Amino acid sequence: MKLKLNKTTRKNFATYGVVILAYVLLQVMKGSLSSSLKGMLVPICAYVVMAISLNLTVGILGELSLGHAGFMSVGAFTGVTAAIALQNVIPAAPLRLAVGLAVGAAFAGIAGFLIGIPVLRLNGDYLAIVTLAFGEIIKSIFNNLYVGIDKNGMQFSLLSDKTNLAEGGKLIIEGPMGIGGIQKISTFTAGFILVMITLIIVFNLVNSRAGRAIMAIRDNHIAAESIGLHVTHYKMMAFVTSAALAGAAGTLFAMNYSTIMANKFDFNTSILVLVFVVLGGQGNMLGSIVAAAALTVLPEMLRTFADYRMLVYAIVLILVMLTTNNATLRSWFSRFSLKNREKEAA
Amino acid sequence: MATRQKTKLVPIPSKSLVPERDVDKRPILECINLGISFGGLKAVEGFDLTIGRTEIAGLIGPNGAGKTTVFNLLTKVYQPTMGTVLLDGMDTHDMTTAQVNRNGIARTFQNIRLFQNLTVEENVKVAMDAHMKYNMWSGIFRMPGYWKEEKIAHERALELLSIFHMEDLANAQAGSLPYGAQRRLEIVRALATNPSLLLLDEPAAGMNPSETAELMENIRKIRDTFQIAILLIEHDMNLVMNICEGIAVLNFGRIIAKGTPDDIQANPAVIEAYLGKKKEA
Amino acid sequence: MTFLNFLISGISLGSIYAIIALGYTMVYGIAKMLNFAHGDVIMVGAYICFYAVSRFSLPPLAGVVLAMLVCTVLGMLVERLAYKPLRAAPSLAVLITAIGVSYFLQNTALLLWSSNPKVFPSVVGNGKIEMFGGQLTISHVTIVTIAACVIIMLALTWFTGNTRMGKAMRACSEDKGAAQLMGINVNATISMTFAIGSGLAAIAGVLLCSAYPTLVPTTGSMPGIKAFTAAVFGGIGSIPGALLGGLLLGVIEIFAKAYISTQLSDAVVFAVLIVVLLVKPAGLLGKQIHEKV
Amino acid sequence: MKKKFACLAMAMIMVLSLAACGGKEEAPSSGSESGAAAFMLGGTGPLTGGAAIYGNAAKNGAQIAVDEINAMGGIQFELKYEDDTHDPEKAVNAYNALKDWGMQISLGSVTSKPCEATAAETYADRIFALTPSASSTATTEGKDNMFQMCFMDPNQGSASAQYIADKTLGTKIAIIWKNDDVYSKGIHDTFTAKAAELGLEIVSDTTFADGNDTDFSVQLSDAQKAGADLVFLPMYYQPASLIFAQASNMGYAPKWFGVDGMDGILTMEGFDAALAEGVMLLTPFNADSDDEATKAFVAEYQKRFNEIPNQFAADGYDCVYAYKQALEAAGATPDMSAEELCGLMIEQFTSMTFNGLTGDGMTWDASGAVSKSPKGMVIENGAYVGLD
Repeated sequence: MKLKLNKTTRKNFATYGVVILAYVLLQVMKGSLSSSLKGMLVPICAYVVMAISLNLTVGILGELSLGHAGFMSVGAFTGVTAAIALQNVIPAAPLRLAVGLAVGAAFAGIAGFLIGIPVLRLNGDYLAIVTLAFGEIIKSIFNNLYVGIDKNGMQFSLLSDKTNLAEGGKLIIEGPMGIGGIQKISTFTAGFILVMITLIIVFNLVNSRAGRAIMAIRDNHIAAESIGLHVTHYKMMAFVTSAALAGAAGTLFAMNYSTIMANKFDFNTSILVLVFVVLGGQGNMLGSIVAAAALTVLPEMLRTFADYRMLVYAIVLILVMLTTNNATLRSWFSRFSLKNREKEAA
Repeated sequence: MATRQKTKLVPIPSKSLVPERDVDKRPILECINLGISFGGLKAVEGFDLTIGRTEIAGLIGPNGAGKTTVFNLLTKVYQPTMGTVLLDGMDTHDMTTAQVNRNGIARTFQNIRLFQNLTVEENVKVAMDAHMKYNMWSGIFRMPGYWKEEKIAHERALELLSIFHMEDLANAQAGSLPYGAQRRLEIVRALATNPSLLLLDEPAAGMNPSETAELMENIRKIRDTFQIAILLIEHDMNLVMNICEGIAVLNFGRIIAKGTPDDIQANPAVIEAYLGKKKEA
Repeated sequence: MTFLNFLISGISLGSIYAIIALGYTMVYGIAKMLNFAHGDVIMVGAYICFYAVSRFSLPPLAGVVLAMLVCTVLGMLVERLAYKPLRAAPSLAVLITAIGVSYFLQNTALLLWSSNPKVFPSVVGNGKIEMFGGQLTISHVTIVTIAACVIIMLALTWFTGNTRMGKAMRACSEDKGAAQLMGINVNATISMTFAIGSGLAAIAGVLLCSAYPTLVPTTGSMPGIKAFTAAVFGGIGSIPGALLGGLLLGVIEIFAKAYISTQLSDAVVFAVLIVVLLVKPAGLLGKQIHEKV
Repeated sequence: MKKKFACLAMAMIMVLSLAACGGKEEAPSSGSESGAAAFMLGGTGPLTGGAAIYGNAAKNGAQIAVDEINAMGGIQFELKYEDDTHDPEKAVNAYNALKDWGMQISLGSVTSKPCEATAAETYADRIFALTPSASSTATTEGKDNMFQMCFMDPNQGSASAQYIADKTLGTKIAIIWKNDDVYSKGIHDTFTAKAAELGLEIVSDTTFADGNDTDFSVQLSDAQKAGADLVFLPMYYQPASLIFAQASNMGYAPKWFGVDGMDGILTMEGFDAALAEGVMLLTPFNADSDDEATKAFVAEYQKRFNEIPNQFAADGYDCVYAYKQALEAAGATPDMSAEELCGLMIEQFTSMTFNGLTGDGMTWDASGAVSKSPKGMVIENGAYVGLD
């Protein structure tokens, strides 16, 4: 018992440690970092949170989601809207960012709940395609949504700008133009804190009765029902948590650019995050973090290849998948971990 | 127990065979004319069975007779197309599998269904979910409720595992256990839900004679310790005849005989179903 | 009359989705993987046909055959190099590899053929049939597309039902292990499936670009996703399902544009998909597989 | 086991990336060595992905200009284009990579949304930027050091409406536009506003979007049913070519009116020019022009890239020449910092007049918008002919 608890806890603390270490190192090295790397710190944090949150759905809950970017989108648009609307109410940027993140997470969580009702009744590839469909629907809605603010409060309209803002009003979401003129208030420190909060939420959720139940449902839903677990309830809990965290990631991401648009959060972004999760290992949060960071940096580092950049990226992706799943290499490595295990046992 | 309940009175003593010590109590389970048909094929029909509060009952029959289907009907994996199941007097018609469990039926599976990637201890603790109260937020923020209940669950899990002397395996991954241990773990997991009726689907399958003997002892021990009823499906006649107080024999979806082990052993219909016409058991 | 015109546009678009979806469905049925690179094989097929016809002045039919050959080889090559080593790996690993292959094909096409759009020469001519005094027009492309779609569907149904290879495919899709024990060469069967799927992709590419004649390296990706949707819509793994799903998706898309909103048509299509899957969780013609307890 | 292995593999990637990063960090030093004599000119644009055609055209056009100028002696440029895949996020990454490279003056980004994102960066970093083709208002709004070589979208929209009204080209107008595209949306909005002002009747207003840009039968029959005699197409030429083909199939032949994005339609490989017969468009650039400079540029472009240049290429080319003129006039030297150059350039651009391939007598106002008159063109017998 002691051994096991220690092992999970040790692994979790190792993950916290790696994140803190990376943060401290990057802070120390800040002066000597290239602008390119500095510019990527916040998006890396956002993608790390995305990867961890998707890993909750894919790795822990065991359901394939192809529409995770949709929740990022909901978080981005609502969080930024909140931040812009509160620009005069809350002058302190960090506080405004925190409120934005909370709003983004809340709305994405609500979206996750609403989408979860139909989605979680399905399973396997059918569930995956429905998440894809919802991702596309969310994109389509934000592409046609107009939100403005004036002295009478928020005004909404769909399809075309019928907000009729009063004098001094301001259109925040302009349909396909997305949101422009965003104040860049996301910082690396904020990103780091969000990553830590995400880790704490996910680890503690997984290591509680809810996490056990969710994993039990993943492993065998019939047996899970037979021992009295409310399958839908727990699936929903994982799905909504995952969506809310993705929403916060979306807000963080959006607040790092002066402009965002709905098309950014499309199927390709969902897939990108899925790649992080699969590459890092399902259920392995540290893996997700490393994969998200590495694969966000990789295309930038490949700029030296100029025209061949994305081609090289594709080849690297295929090769990594082939080598990590190669039986010979795997067994070679498992020898090492077996030895480790024996040591641990002894 | 917050589920919709239709409490029905059941005659006491029940019309079916119930062990002597239970005759003056309401039976834990009563099936009346239970049946299901899959697209016209009647897999089980006219199934009547009553089980006393602390009875060990057996359900036997040749392969394909519909024994596991009966378990699936009792646990609502399948919705019966006819008949009634009264669990402790409550009609289970509108209950889901999870609700049936929360109202007292726990089961094991013929083809083992453990949570393979969880540890042995987690497999047991997850079954106590219905009895835990702390919510998601207490879990995330590690509130006192979390620590208190997790501690209780941990101790209870080890206690239950000790029935089969499996405490040492608590941290092993369930999927990595040997076959016999997996079967035993399924029983412990079912017990952890605190059932009043335990359904065991071929608990001795794949066990050697000494393991079977030990299992037999343990089944009795479980009944005596927890004071629950046990219904088991088993092909090992030695085990069935030794520990069951009442036995029902199923063939082609219908009960062909009911009675004490001695009755069953002497019943010509049963012998025919099992061995063909000529030989004697 | 406009209704009929829209219906015909929808069927025409849907037939193309259906042909692509047939490829998806076959590969899914046998290899149990979502081959996200399928859409890009379509693009390669279209480019091959384009160059054959407009640069090397081959007759259109020869162009189509050449495209099919190249795509068949490409499909088998991709399967051999990228998917076969992952046969034992989790399905998500294969999915990601397929995405890698998709990026690879798109970026290779970009380097080889540049990003400038090419206008695809019609391989069926620009003729059209007019009815009811010109109120209803059906172009030859539409007729050929619909005919091709039906013929392919029938041929595939016959193939899987009556040939040795087809039966082997069905056996593999049911249970690979058992199929192997029965002496079926599973690897060869999967390879063959990819060959057929990719050959179909080439035809789909040519028809897609005949109907909508611009060709860029990303031409295949969106129709690929739509066709994947169509395959699920009809019940993935089912050949008639792919046809039905493709046609319905095309018709719904056109009708949503015509009668609801051009701006929200994609949202409507996906919403219909969701509703259908809630009512029929395994698609329109898919088999609901019950887990044995 | 597997997890550990995956982690290890990721670590390997990290190391590789960092190694690549280390190799890359040397680039600025070598850049600044030659930078002693040359201005470091950088830009981002979609060089891969669906919008690659625009980025590559602008890049190629700019490269030709840089090579020509460098061959002349005098001011020297070193040009670097980074890929942004038409994504604001990647554009900022690309911009930062250029900053590491040592960029002194910027060509912004080729497409609107990415340029909006990089403009915020150039503004904060005080690097002067002149975008060849990012035309949305938000690009330059509130930024004193962001200038455009192309028309702003609103100008195009209202100029088109004005032109149609002045020449009474049509009475019933249909618009088909791309509703997830900033460029198309910007022109559409101002066009409709201006049209209402001028009393033009818009009888049909339909849209399409990414991934839904192949079948236009619905949009076209809506226009046809409404009896539109002129269809306004604020979009790039690729979907437009599909619209022409499908309209011809339907037997629908209204007047077509396009915008500068339509330019390039005639150079599409395999395009049947007869389909575009009679298409009118407002464009600042015409590859078939008799103008000497244009002819030379087109010939060079064809020689190098085997394609006929479009408007983006011409804009890219003009940008570099505009920089040359401004830098010469300001007496700037390559050893100046980006911030010094920024001040000088703002001064020059707001005061100078520039003659280029995309217009004569171009001037810029303080907002960064260019003032040049679009030319009305009509396609006749597969060639552009000036309207008027």
